[in-house]
Amino acid sequence: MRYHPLTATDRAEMLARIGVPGIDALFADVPADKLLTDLIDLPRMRGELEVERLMGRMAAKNVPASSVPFFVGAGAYKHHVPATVDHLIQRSEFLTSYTPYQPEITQGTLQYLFEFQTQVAELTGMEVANASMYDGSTATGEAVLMAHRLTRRNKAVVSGGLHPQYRAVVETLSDMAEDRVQALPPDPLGTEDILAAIDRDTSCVVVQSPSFYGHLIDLAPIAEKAHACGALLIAVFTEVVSLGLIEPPGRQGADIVVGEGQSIGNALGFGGPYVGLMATRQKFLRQMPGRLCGETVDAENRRGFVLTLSTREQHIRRDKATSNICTNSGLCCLAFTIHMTLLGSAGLERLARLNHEAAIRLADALGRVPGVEVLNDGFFNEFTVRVPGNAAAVIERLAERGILGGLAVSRLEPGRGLDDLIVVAATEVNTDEDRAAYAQALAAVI
Amino acid sequence: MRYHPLTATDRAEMLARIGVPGIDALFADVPADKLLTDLIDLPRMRGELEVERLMGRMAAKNVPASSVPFFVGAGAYKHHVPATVDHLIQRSEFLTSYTPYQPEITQGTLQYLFEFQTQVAELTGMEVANASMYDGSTATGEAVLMAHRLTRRNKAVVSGGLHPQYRAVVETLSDMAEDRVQALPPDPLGTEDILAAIDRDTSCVVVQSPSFYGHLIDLAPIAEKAHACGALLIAVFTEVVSLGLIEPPGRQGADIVVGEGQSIGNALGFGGPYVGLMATRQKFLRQMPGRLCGETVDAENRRGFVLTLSTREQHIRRDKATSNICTNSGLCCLAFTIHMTLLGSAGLERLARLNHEAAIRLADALGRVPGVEVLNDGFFNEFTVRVPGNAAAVIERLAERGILGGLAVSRLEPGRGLDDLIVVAATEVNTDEDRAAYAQALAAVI
Amino acid sequence: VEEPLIFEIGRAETTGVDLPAPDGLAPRLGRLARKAAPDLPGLTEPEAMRHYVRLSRSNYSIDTGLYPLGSCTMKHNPRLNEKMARLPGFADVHPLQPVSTVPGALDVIADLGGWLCRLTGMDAVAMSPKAGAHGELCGMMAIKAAIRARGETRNVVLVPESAHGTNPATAALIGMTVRDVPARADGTVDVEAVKALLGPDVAAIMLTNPNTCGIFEPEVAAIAEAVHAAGAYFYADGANFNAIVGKVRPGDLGVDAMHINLHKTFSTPHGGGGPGAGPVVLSSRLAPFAPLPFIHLEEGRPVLVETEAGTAPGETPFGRMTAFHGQMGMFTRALAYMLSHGTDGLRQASEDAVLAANYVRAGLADLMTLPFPDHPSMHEVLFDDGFLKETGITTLDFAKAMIDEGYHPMTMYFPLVVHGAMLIEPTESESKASLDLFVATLRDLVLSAKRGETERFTQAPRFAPRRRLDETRAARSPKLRWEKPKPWTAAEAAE
Amino acid sequence: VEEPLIFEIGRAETTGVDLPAPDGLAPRLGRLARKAAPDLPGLTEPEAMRHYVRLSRSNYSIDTGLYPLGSCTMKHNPRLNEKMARLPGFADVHPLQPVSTVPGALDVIADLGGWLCRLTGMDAVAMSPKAGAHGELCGMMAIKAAIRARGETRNVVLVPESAHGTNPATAALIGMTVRDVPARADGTVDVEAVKALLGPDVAAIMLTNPNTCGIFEPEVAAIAEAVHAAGAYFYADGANFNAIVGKVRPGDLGVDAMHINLHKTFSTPHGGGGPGAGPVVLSSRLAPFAPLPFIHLEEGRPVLVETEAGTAPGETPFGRMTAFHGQMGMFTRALAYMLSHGTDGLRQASEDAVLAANYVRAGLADLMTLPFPDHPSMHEVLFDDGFLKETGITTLDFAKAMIDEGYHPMTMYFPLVVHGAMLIEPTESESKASLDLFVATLRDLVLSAKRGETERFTQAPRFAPRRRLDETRAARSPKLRWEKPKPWTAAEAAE
Repeated sequence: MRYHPLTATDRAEMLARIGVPGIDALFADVPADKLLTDLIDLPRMRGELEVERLMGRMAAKNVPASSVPFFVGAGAYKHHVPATVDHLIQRSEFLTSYTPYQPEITQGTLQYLFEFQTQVAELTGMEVANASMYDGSTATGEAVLMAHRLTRRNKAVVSGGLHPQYRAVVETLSDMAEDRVQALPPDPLGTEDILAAIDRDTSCVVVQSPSFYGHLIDLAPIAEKAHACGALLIAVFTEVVSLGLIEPPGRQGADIVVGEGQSIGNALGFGGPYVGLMATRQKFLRQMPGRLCGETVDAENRRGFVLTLSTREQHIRRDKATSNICTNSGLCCLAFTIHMTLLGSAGLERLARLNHEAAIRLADALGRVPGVEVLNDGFFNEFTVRVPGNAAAVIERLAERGILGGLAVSRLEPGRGLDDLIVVAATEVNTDEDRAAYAQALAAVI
Repeated sequence: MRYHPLTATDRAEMLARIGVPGIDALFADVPADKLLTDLIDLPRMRGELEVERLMGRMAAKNVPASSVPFFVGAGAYKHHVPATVDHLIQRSEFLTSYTPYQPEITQGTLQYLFEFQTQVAELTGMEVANASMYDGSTATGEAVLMAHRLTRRNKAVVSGGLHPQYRAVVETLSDMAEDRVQALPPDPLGTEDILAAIDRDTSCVVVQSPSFYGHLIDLAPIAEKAHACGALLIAVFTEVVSLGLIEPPGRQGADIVVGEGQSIGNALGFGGPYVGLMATRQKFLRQMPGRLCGETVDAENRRGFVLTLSTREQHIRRDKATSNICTNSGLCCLAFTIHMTLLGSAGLERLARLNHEAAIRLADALGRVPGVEVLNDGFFNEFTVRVPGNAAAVIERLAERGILGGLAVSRLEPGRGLDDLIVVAATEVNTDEDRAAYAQALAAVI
Repeated sequence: VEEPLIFEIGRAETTGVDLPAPDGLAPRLGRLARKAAPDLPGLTEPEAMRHYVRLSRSNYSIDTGLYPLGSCTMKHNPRLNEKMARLPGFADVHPLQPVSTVPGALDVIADLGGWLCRLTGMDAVAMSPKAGAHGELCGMMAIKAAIRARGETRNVVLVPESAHGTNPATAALIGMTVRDVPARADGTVDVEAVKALLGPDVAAIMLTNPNTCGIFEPEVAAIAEAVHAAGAYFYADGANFNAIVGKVRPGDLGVDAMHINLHKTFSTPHGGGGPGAGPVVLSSRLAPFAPLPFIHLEEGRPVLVETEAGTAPGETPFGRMTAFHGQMGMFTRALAYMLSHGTDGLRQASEDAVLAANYVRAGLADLMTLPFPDHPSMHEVLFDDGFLKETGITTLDFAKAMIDEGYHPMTMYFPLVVHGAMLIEPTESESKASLDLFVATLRDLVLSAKRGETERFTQAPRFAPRRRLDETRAARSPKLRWEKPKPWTAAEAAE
Repeated sequence: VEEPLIFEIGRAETTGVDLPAPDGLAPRLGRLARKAAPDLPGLTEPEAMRHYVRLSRSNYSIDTGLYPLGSCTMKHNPRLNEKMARLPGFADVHPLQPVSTVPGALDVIADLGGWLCRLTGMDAVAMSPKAGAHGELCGMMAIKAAIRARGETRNVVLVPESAHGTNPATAALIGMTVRDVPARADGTVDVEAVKALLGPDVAAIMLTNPNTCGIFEPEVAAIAEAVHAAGAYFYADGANFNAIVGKVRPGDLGVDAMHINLHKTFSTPHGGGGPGAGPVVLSSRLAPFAPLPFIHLEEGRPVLVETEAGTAPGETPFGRMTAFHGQMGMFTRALAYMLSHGTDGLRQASEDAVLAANYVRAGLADLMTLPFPDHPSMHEVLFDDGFLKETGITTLDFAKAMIDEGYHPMTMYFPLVVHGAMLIEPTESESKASLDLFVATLRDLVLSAKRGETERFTQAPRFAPRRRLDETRAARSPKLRWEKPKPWTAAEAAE
C-alpha cells in the first residue's frame, strides 16, 4: 500500500525485535472473542486513478457555484479568492503541522495567528480576538455561554434576525446546559422591538447585523438598553466583508462580537470547514473560550509568539475550562489572514463596495419583476424578496433553468408562514448577464 | 497593480534619491523619436477574477483527454500522475529557483538532478545521462550533432520508423548546419532494411523503438553494422514507460539514447513543456550537450553536488560549446524523478505491463472490427491500424462521437500514400468501456 | 532572518488584489456606513508570498520530519485527498443551494457515514460535529437526551484520571458533574472501581480506549456491561481509534457513542490546529437522538433532513450542533483516504501503527522507564521521567533537546497519571529506517543525560528558529495583538 | 540533517503507486522483453514526500528572498498563472488530438503571439522554440533561410564581446563564423566598429539591447541601418526585454528577429533551470521563413499549419524546431501574466524594474565601482571588482558572503568585458524596503571588506546548507550518477 513504508520483511524483523510471534500478540488485551479475524466487509484498497474516478463521479453530480448565475448567501458567500491563498495554505509546513505546542519550532503558525487576532480585533472594532472558533454558529453558541459566565445569569435574548441555524445552535446548547433562551419570532421586515425583551434576568442579547434577512441593525440603542440592564450585547455577522463598509459592532457598543469568516479566503465547501471569529473587550479576556496567541521573548530576548492564557483551556482546567474546544480552524485562519493581508483596508473597502453595488443592482432588477417585492430599504449584499406563491418551488424552477437564485426561507423556517420569502445574496462574482438572467428567469417561473 | 510593491510615493522618493526628475530620464539613451509616449494599444490591467474568466473560457473550448475515451499517442501519452508530484513541484523553493549556479544554496535542485541522471542512466542501460534536454525531438537533433562531433562525419541515416516531427527536427538542424541526412521512407510495417543504408560516410543511425508505428525494433544487429562502419547508433524512444518491459537500448548496443520523458510525471499539456532524456557511454561524455550535475564535497568534506563539466557549455565555451542549450527542463526533471521514485522498479514494471495489456486488448478489439487491420505483430502500448477510406475523416467522425481515437498518419505525413493509417495508443487510463466504445464507434463510422 | 509582522511592512494604500472600480452608486447603508476605515495594512502579492513562505519555514511538520506526538496521530497526509477536496463539485458548492443540485455531496456524507458505522460496528452516525471535542459534546448531548426521554435526571459522569481534558470539560458544558475514576497500578481502569461508583445518578462513563497510557482496556466489555446494567451509557473517546481499526469494533465492546477524529485516524491534515472533524457514531439506543442535520435513506436514496419538519417517525433529534452540514472538506479527504486504503489497508495501518510503537518501546525500554510494563502498548508508548531521576533534567528539557536533534518532541506531561509523562506515537507512516534513527537518537540523548551533559538539555533548543520562549511573561501581561508603536511625545522626553 | 539519496533509502520491492494487478495476458514483445528489471528503488508516498520537501528546504528561491541575478530577471511568479496552466482544458489536451477539439489552445497561441507582436512592433512570431537559446537558433535559422532565398552564402555573424555565450554558440551551430565586435570604453557598441566589420560575407549582427552591461545601446538605430544597408540582418537577444516593454519597440529600432524569454520577461517560473519558452518575433523580411508549426488566420479564425502541405502562398518555412507546438504550459502562464498586467501594467513593470536598478546603483555608487558611469542603467546595474582591489577578496568571495547575509548573489564574472563583474538585477517585484535593506547589507559588506575582515568573505558561506563546494574535484573525476557501494572483498582485505 502506497502509504505504508513497512515491508513484509520489516514487519517480521520488528516483531522479532519486540519478541512476539505475530502482530496479534500485541493485541492480547483485546478480549479474544472481540478481536476480528476477518476483514470488515468493505471494499479493498484502490489506486489513485480509481479513487479519482469514484470521487470525480460524485463531484460531477453537483452544480458548482462558479458554473451558473449564483445568488445564494444566508451565511456562506461566494467570493473570489486569490490563487496565492490556496497555494500558501498548502505549504507542507503549514498543512501538516499540529497545534503549536512547541513554540520554538512553530513560530510560523504562531505568528500568523497573532496577525489573525490583530486583524479580527481591528475589523470588528474590539480590543482582543481569539485564534478562531469552528464557525460563526458555534462561536455564537460559545459567546452566549461566555456571557452567562460573565454575568452569572443564564437567559439569552435572541433576535428574530439571527440566522435560524445559529439560533438552533444556541437553543440546543442552552437546552442541554439548562440555560434559558428567549428567541424572538423571525423578523423578515427588520422591525422587531428587541429592547422590550431585555430585562434584569437577561445575560445577553444576540443580534445579527446585517440580519439573516439582510437588514442593517443599529446596535447602539440595543447596547445601551442591555448595559442598563446589566446584560451584554453579542453582535453577530455572517458576512465579514460587510465590515468593509459598515460601522463595526465594537464602535456600536457590542461586548462580544462573533461571526463567520468564510468569505475571506475560504471556499464555500458545502458548509465547512469555515472559521469562526470572536472578539471581545480586554476586560472579558479571561472568560473568552478558544486559543490565544501572545507575544513574548525567547531566552535570547528575540520576539516570539506562544499560545497563552491556557489556564482557561480544557487541557489544563478540565471541567473548569471556559470551553471544551481543542482543535480549531487553524488553516482557515491562515487562509483568512493571507486574503485579508492581500486586500488591506483599501482592497477590503473596494470589495465591500463592489458587493454592495452588486446587491443594489440586483435588488433593483428583481424589484422590477412584476409581483416581486424587495422587503429591505437598507442592506449590504443580501436582502429578502417576497414572491407570489411558494418560494421553495420558485427556487427549484430557477435551478432547473440553471440559476441558483437564493434560499427559500421556508427551508430553514418551515411552518412559520414565511413560505413566500427568498433571501438573495449578491457578490462581486455576479455579472450584469447573471443578474439579467435571474430577473428574466424569475419573471418566467412565477 | 497587485504585483508591484512600489507605490507612487516610493517612486517619487526613489527618483529623488537617484537624482533624476522623472522615469524617462533613465531612458535617456533611447532615441527620443523611438521612446513611446502612448501606451501600446492592448487591453489594460485586469483582476484575477477577470483573467480566470477569460482563460477559463478558452480552456473550456478544448476537450480534455480525461473526459473522453482517449487513444492518442504518437509521442505524448496520457498517463495517471500521482497528486504528490504536482504538489511537490509547486514548492516555492523548487518552482521559483534558478539554475543552480550557487550550489551552496541550491542543493535541493542539484540533488534531484543527480537522482534524475542516475535514474535515466539506469533505465536506458547506459553509463551516464545529462540533466535533461527540452524534449525528445530536440534531444534527437542534439544527439545527431553529437555523433557528428564524435565521428567527425556528417551524414545521419534516419529510420522510417522515427516520429515524423523528430525527423523534421533532425533534417532542419542538419540542413542549417550543412550536414547530411539520409531519411528512409516511412515504415508502417516495420520491415525496412536500414542495414543497407549504413556506410563508411555514416556518422550515426537514428532508430526509434518502439517505432512511430509501434513496432519493436531489434537494435542489436543495427548497432553491430553501425559499429562495423565506424558509425554510432542513436536509439530513440517516445514512450519511456516501454523501458519497464523492453530490453533497454544500452543493452542492445546503442551509443547514444535519447527520448521523451513526458510519460513519467508530466502532463500532456498540448505538447510542452516536456523533458528530453539523453544518455550515453562514459567515453562520449565530453561531447554530450546539456547540463551535468556531479558529486563532490564541500569545505567541511560533506557530500554535495554541483553543475560540472561546464567547459562544454555555451556560457564558458561560447562558439566552441557542445550546444547552445542554457535553460533546460529542470522542473519537468523533478516531476519525472519524483514519479519514478514513487514507482520504483516494481511500480514501473507493473505500469508497463498494464499498458501493454491495455494495448493487447485494444488491438484485439479493433482488429475484430470488419474492414480494420492491425499492422503490428509485436508492440508495446501503441500500434497502427489500417482503415477503409480516409483515416483523417475517420478520426474526425470519431471525435464527433466523443472518442479521440488516435492520430491519422496523414496529418504528419501528407502526400505519402499513408492516408488509411491510424496510430493508436493505449494506456492504463483506458477502461474496458472505453475500448468497447471505440470499437463500436469505429465500426459505425467506417 | 527575522520576519516582521505584516503590520510592520504593509501600507494602508497598498493592496495585493486588483478589483474593478465601483461605479459610485448611492449606498443603501442608512446611518450605519463605516465612519473610518479599519487599519489593515495591505501587502502586494510578491510581498505576501515571501512573508508567508518565510513564516512557514520556521515550522516543523510531518512532511519535514517524524512527529511522534502521542494522542495526536500525526500520520502522512496524502495529497490525493487535497486534490479531491478541491474538485469544484465539492469545494465550490453552497450548503444551502437547492438539494437537487448537490446529490453528489449527499453521497459523500452518506458513504463516509456508512464506512464509519461499519468500521465501528455502530448503528448511526452524527456527521456534523466540527472537531473531536465538538463530537464529544454531541455524543454526551445524545446521552442526555436519551436520559431525558426516559424521564430521568442522571447527571454524574465517570471520567478516569487519564482522560483527555476535553472529556471533563464536555461533561461540565452540559451541566453534568464529573466523578473521577482512579487508575489501577497497571494503567488500566478497574471494573470494580467503576462498579463502586455507578448508581442511579450516573448518566455515563467517558472512556478512552485504547486509553491515554496507550493500553487497550482489557476489561472494557465488563465495564460496558456494568454501565449498562446501571442504566448509564458508555461514551468512548475515539482519539485513539487508529490503534484498532479493523481489529476490534467499538460497537462489539458495548460503546454507545464515540467520536472519530477524522484528522487523526483518517488523516485529514492537522493544519496547525485545525480544521478537524468529529463525527459521532451511535448505538441503536442513542441513534434516535442524533442531531440535525442528518441523512436518511428513502428508497435507497440519501435524503437530507435539516429541520424537525423533515424527520421520520422515531427520529427525535436533540437539536443542532452547528449551521450547515459539518466539515464537508474533511469528509471528502477522509473518504478519499478510506477508499484508497480499503478495509485491508485500514487494518494494515492500525497493525503497523501498533507495531511501530512497540518497536520503539523495545528499542528504549532498557534505558527509559515504562510505568506500565505489563501490557503491550497499542499505537503509542508511554514513558515516565523515572530514568531522569537525579539528572536535574526534566521531561521538558528532554523534549527540547529532541528539537536540536531534528525531531518534534513527543507529548509531554500527559496523561497526568504518571510523573513527567512522555507519550510517543510514531504512527504507521514511518519506515523502519526512520524508527531506527529515532530510537538511536533517543538512546543517545538518554545516555547523554545520564552522563550528566545537563546543558545539552537545559539550554535546548539551540538550533531551532527560537530558543525557549518566556511563557510566563506572555501570560502575565498578555499581548494578543499588534499595537502601533506609540509616537515619541514631548511629555515622555521630559520624564 | 543530511538528506540521503533515494538510492540509499529506497528498496526494490517498494512502490509508492498502487496499480491493479495485470491480468497476465501473453505479451507481444517478441524477443525484446526486458531481461532484468532496472535497479530503481522505490519509496512509499510518505517517504518520497519527506525526501523532496527536505531537499527543497535547502534551496534559495524568489519566494524566500531577493534574487538579484543579473540577466535572469528573477521576478515574482504569480500563482494565478500556475492555476490557469493547470486547467484541464490546457494541461490535459494532447498535441495531436483532432484540431477541432482544441480551438481554445489555438486561441491561446494566437492571442499570446498577438501580444508579443504588438509589444515588440514586429510582424510575425515563431512560437515553438523551447527556450531562449532555442529561440536564438530559430531566429538565426530564419536569417540563414532568408539569405539562401536571396541566393547568397553569407556566413559571418558579428557578436559583441559582452554578449551572452548562447549567441556565439548559436551562430556556430548553423555553421556561421563569429566575428567579435569590440566594446567601447563606455560599455556600448561602436557603430563605426560595426560598419568596419560589415561586408558582403556578413549575415547578421547579434546584439543584446539593453546590453549585458545594463545599458541601452544609444546607437542601435544607426547600427540597424548600417547592417541593413550591408544586406545583413539584425538579430536582437531579447533576454533584457524586461527593461523596455511598453517604452520602446524593437521593431521601431530595426530589429529583424528577437527571441523573448517568457520565463524572464513574462514571469513563467524558472523552475530550477527550466522549462522556459523562447518565441521569436520576426520582421516582415523574415516572417515568410518562420518554421512549422504556426498559426495563420483564415477568415479571422486561427488555423494551425503543421506541414508544408498546409502552407499558404508566400509561406516558406525553413523547417521545424521541435515536435508539437512549443511550450504550451508556458504560453498559458505568460498570457495570464499579460492579461493581468495589461499594457499599462507591463509598462509600469519595466519602469519599476529600471527604477529599482538605478536606485540600487545610487545607493552603492559611492562605495562600489561602476565601470560605465556615463549611461543610466536599465533594469540591471553592473559593477566591477575595482572596489575590492588590494583587499584580497574576489568577486566570488564577495558573492558568497552575500549568501551568509540571506541573499542570493548577483551574476558574477559576466559580462566578460569588465573585470570581476557583478551584475545586479533587482526586478520590479521588490518593495522599497526590500531594496533599502539590500543596499544597506551590501554597504555593510563593502565596508567590512575594506576594513580587512577578509575571513568573512573567503570563508563564506558559513550559514548555508553547504560550505563552498569543490568544483575542481567534481570536474576532474566526474561522478555523475550514484553507484552501489562495492561489496567488501577478500582481495581488498588482503591488500
